[in-house]
Amino acid sequence: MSAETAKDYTTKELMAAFIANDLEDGLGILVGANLPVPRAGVLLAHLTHGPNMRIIISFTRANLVNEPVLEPFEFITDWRASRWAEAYYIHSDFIDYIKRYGMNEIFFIGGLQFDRYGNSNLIGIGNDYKKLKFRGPGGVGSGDKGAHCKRYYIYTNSHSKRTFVERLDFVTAYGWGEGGRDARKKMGIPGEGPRYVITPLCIMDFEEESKRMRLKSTHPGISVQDVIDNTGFELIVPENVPTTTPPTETQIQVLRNRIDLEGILRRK
Amino acid sequence: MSAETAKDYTTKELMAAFIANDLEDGLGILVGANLPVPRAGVLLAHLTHGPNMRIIISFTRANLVNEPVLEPFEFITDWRASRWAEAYYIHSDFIDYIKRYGMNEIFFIGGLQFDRYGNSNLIGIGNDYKKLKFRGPGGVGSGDKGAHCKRYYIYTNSHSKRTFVERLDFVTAYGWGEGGRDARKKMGIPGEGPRYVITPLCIMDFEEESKRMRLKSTHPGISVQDVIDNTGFELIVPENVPTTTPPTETQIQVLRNRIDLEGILRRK
Amino acid sequence: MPQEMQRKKVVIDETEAAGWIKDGMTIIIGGFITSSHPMAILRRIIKNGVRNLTVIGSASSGLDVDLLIGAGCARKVISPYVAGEAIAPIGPFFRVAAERGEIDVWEIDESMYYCGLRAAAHLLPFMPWRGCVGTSYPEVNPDIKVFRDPINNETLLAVPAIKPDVAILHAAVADPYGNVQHVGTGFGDRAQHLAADKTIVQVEKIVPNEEIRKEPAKTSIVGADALVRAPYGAHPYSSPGFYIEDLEHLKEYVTAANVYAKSGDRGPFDAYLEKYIFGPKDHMEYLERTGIRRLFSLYEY
Amino acid sequence: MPQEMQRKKVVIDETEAAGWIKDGMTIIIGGFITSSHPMAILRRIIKNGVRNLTVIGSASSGLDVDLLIGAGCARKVISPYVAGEAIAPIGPFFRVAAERGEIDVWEIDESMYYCGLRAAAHLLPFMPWRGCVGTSYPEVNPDIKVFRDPINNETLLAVPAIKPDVAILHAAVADPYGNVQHVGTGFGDRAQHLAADKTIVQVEKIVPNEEIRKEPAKTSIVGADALVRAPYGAHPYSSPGFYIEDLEHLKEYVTAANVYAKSGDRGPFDAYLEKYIFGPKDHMEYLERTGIRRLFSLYEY
Repeated sequence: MSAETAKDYTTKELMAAFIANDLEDGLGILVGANLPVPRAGVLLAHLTHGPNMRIIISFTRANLVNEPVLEPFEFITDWRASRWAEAYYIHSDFIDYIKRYGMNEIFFIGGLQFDRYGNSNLIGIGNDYKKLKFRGPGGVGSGDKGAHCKRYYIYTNSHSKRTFVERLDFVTAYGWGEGGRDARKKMGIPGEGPRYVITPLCIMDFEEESKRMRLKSTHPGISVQDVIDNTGFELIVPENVPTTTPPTETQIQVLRNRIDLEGILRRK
Repeated sequence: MSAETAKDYTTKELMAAFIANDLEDGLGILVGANLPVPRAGVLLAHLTHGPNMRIIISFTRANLVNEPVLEPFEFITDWRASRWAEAYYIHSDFIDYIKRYGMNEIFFIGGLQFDRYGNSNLIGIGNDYKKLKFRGPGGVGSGDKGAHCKRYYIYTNSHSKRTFVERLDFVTAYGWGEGGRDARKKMGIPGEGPRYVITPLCIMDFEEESKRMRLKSTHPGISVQDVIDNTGFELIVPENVPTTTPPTETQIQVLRNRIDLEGILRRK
Repeated sequence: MPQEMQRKKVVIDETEAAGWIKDGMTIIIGGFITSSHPMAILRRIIKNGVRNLTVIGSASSGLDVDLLIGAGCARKVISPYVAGEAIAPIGPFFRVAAERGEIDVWEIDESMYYCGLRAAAHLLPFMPWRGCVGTSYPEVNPDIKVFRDPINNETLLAVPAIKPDVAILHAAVADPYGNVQHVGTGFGDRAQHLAADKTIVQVEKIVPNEEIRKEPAKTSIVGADALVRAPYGAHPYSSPGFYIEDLEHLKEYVTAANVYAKSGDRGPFDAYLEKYIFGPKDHMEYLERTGIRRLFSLYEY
Repeated sequence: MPQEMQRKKVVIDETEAAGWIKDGMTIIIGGFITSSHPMAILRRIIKNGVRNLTVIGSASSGLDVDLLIGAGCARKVISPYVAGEAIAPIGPFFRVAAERGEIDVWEIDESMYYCGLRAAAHLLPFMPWRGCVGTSYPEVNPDIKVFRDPINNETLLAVPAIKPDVAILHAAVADPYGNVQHVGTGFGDRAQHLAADKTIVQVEKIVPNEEIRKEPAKTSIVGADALVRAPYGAHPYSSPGFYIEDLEHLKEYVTAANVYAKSGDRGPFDAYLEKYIFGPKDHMEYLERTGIRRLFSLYEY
């Protein structure tokens, strides 16, 4: 095991490591099926420095620290993942879990669109709700999680001017609203809101006062200009933008030997 | 088994039979520990004509039709009664059971005081809530059940001018309020409200229009005047007040051989 | 024991159960995305040509709801999500029907979904909730009201009661008297049952009452109004403890639905309906068409 | 495995657990009337001389709450009922302390009790409820507001959140990491946990994690903040699956309490406190004083 920087890694592995590094022990986190990078990031944190994390998997709560290999599943409902369960998670009761569990959990929130304040939209594209140009799948749990979790990460596989837009057509999850560090407090929303935006190009955070999206680091091979060119609103760009911290050798070992044996994160 | 009138029975057995005769098949009913007469009445209905009743006992749901003998228990929490369980009844979930279960259930509601409209009081006696002359145990679930059950029965072991009073000091369960057949509807309360008042002296019901309490029948050995003398408000007394219908021979057999082997109902 | 002292058995077949569902009713469907949808009954409802349903999906609805839309049964959809994870990021029929205004969507998120069901179970007009304050939900769904709470004057959402006529669920087992037990957590099935006027549950097996009494803590639904014996009844979706999803079938569905969504050609989807829904005379014939080899290939731990 | 990769065990003893409870805090107590109260910890709280507690009992509180009142720990009581069924139709200390204004009672019924806890779990200021509309509750407890709902304009009660600092519960078993399993239904313990800032659970046994994983559906509380190993810890109340009530002890309590309630003579009750609470140095010594013969006489199916 080694804290040295890995010599060989993919951008997806780097993104997973970034996620893992930001997750402290003790959090509760849902591990779903169809976002391999957040899944890997969460499990990496759990296996390397989060022995007291509570993993929500296939509607159970589990601790996977002692499991040698964590097979992925194709669907979130796959009951085969329940073999690790310490407790059931009855989905309809989640509204009763807000205080004791929800507010200690982190989430990954996706979207069809995001704006500069980290608000997101999963309803659809178009000015008229009754005549959408593109109908999305619906907000799922993102609107509530946006308010009722410790903090969340915006995660998208698509960084373009179509996803990062000047103005959302609809807001399904409230990020920083119209901006300002007290935006959420004024609304009475308890959760800390979006912390980072994780895309295939870069990591972004939110400037402390205005809560405008700010470039934090670019992934290897991506320039600041690449990010600007693919973002539909004016991003805050600091003078020096580092490259996203690479994974350590240990992280890569754990990823490849216990979490991602199939190599999904190694596919380009 | 015989539908003939029993030759030998106690008033408590008669009261239990009255209760049983009024309970149709299919109801859900809580069987508690410290009201032997309602307990016996409910189980008698279940065993004689209620094979689809759902008995709530020791926080489980059970069907006891095929059980030869039903031992009583001293406390409602006695887990030994769970041996008949078909399902658990998580107490904190009962507020979620209102529509599907609560509104199909009947209850027995007691009190320190009752008024002519079947309102009841379990808080205490005295004009000033902060300086009660007598503090009661509290309303328990009666206030909610009064609103959220199919119908209920007022049951008391004490029929006196101290319990049946002109005016309640406090209302814990709303019966017919200030009277009138639409009293509950006006308040938006869904349950049918109190149907009968069952005391050691008599059975009372509620006159259809005014919903004032009305003498329905007296128990053997009790005169109409006995009831009037022990009631603190003006009761509606019809011209002819029959004696409460006696139990059948079959009912007495079932009571004594399956429900009340200890003879609690036979004690004077 | 006299006849009248027998407990009433509530087992009926899927044809009779589907017959409960009439044009214009509001149904709520159990399961979650790719698991535990009551497909045997839903297929029969489609076969019956029921129209103008208000379809309340599960908290995350799967392609079960999409199928009802595609088959023309749904006029209004209440769901926080209609899709199939990686198989179908958006339900193909849901998408085009919503875009064209062929269905109304009563837009909510998962928390409001359960708040609405709770309100119905509580016989209350609404339940308050804070999640989604500041979002577009009250604009796109004007039934959701922004209000100030009567205690602290905080800004909250009032989520109206969601009141299904019939809940249609799929579970593992039940005794003939309506005591239902799931394998697994049952997702939101309990909440759906508690909000509905009537509940129909199709199960993999009917078991004796004694089996239920062995583990009463597992009983998830008491007093189902009707039970349907439907082994493999959730197919092509999974049934925890019994079988996993039939990926091949799901892909066949999505492919056919996508042809229509992209080109307007209903041919492949009509063929799908004919093969799996209109053709088979009942659930058993559906399973015969699927084939025993395929069915048991799904029979994994 | 490196030390920092070990899961944290949360097992402490009853002395340390009781030390969490400070003057003026709000505690909520698990169980139901004569079952499953966390007596080992409550006795230690009394021994510590804690004062001015707001004591939230179970939905039907037993003489556990009455004891805390009698011992002078409670300033305010939140409960729909404080009594002991046939043993004590009204809690003797509850009655006299309320009559004399020595305690404030925050009057609610069982439904409002759970509504208040739900509101706390939901981080909401209130929950609406219809039961008890038309009763005196909003008069005797002005924190409960009568209001018109924002959807249908119906008259409802707004029940304010009930927010315990610490939930103190008794259950059957737990693993060292805070996964708790009850025998029996657990009454309102789950709801109490979900509303509280912290949860302490005393259990009959600590079991290996593997035992919990054998039946994960039985896990009733995840993540107890502290566990106390307290065999016979609910005595003199019952613990489902372990022992029934100690009627003799309960009668001893009620007799002593009634002497005070009727005559003002605290002698017998002070002797009770000395014998069972101030005298024994810990829970094991309490059990020794009770005697093994008595303890195992309660050990019935």
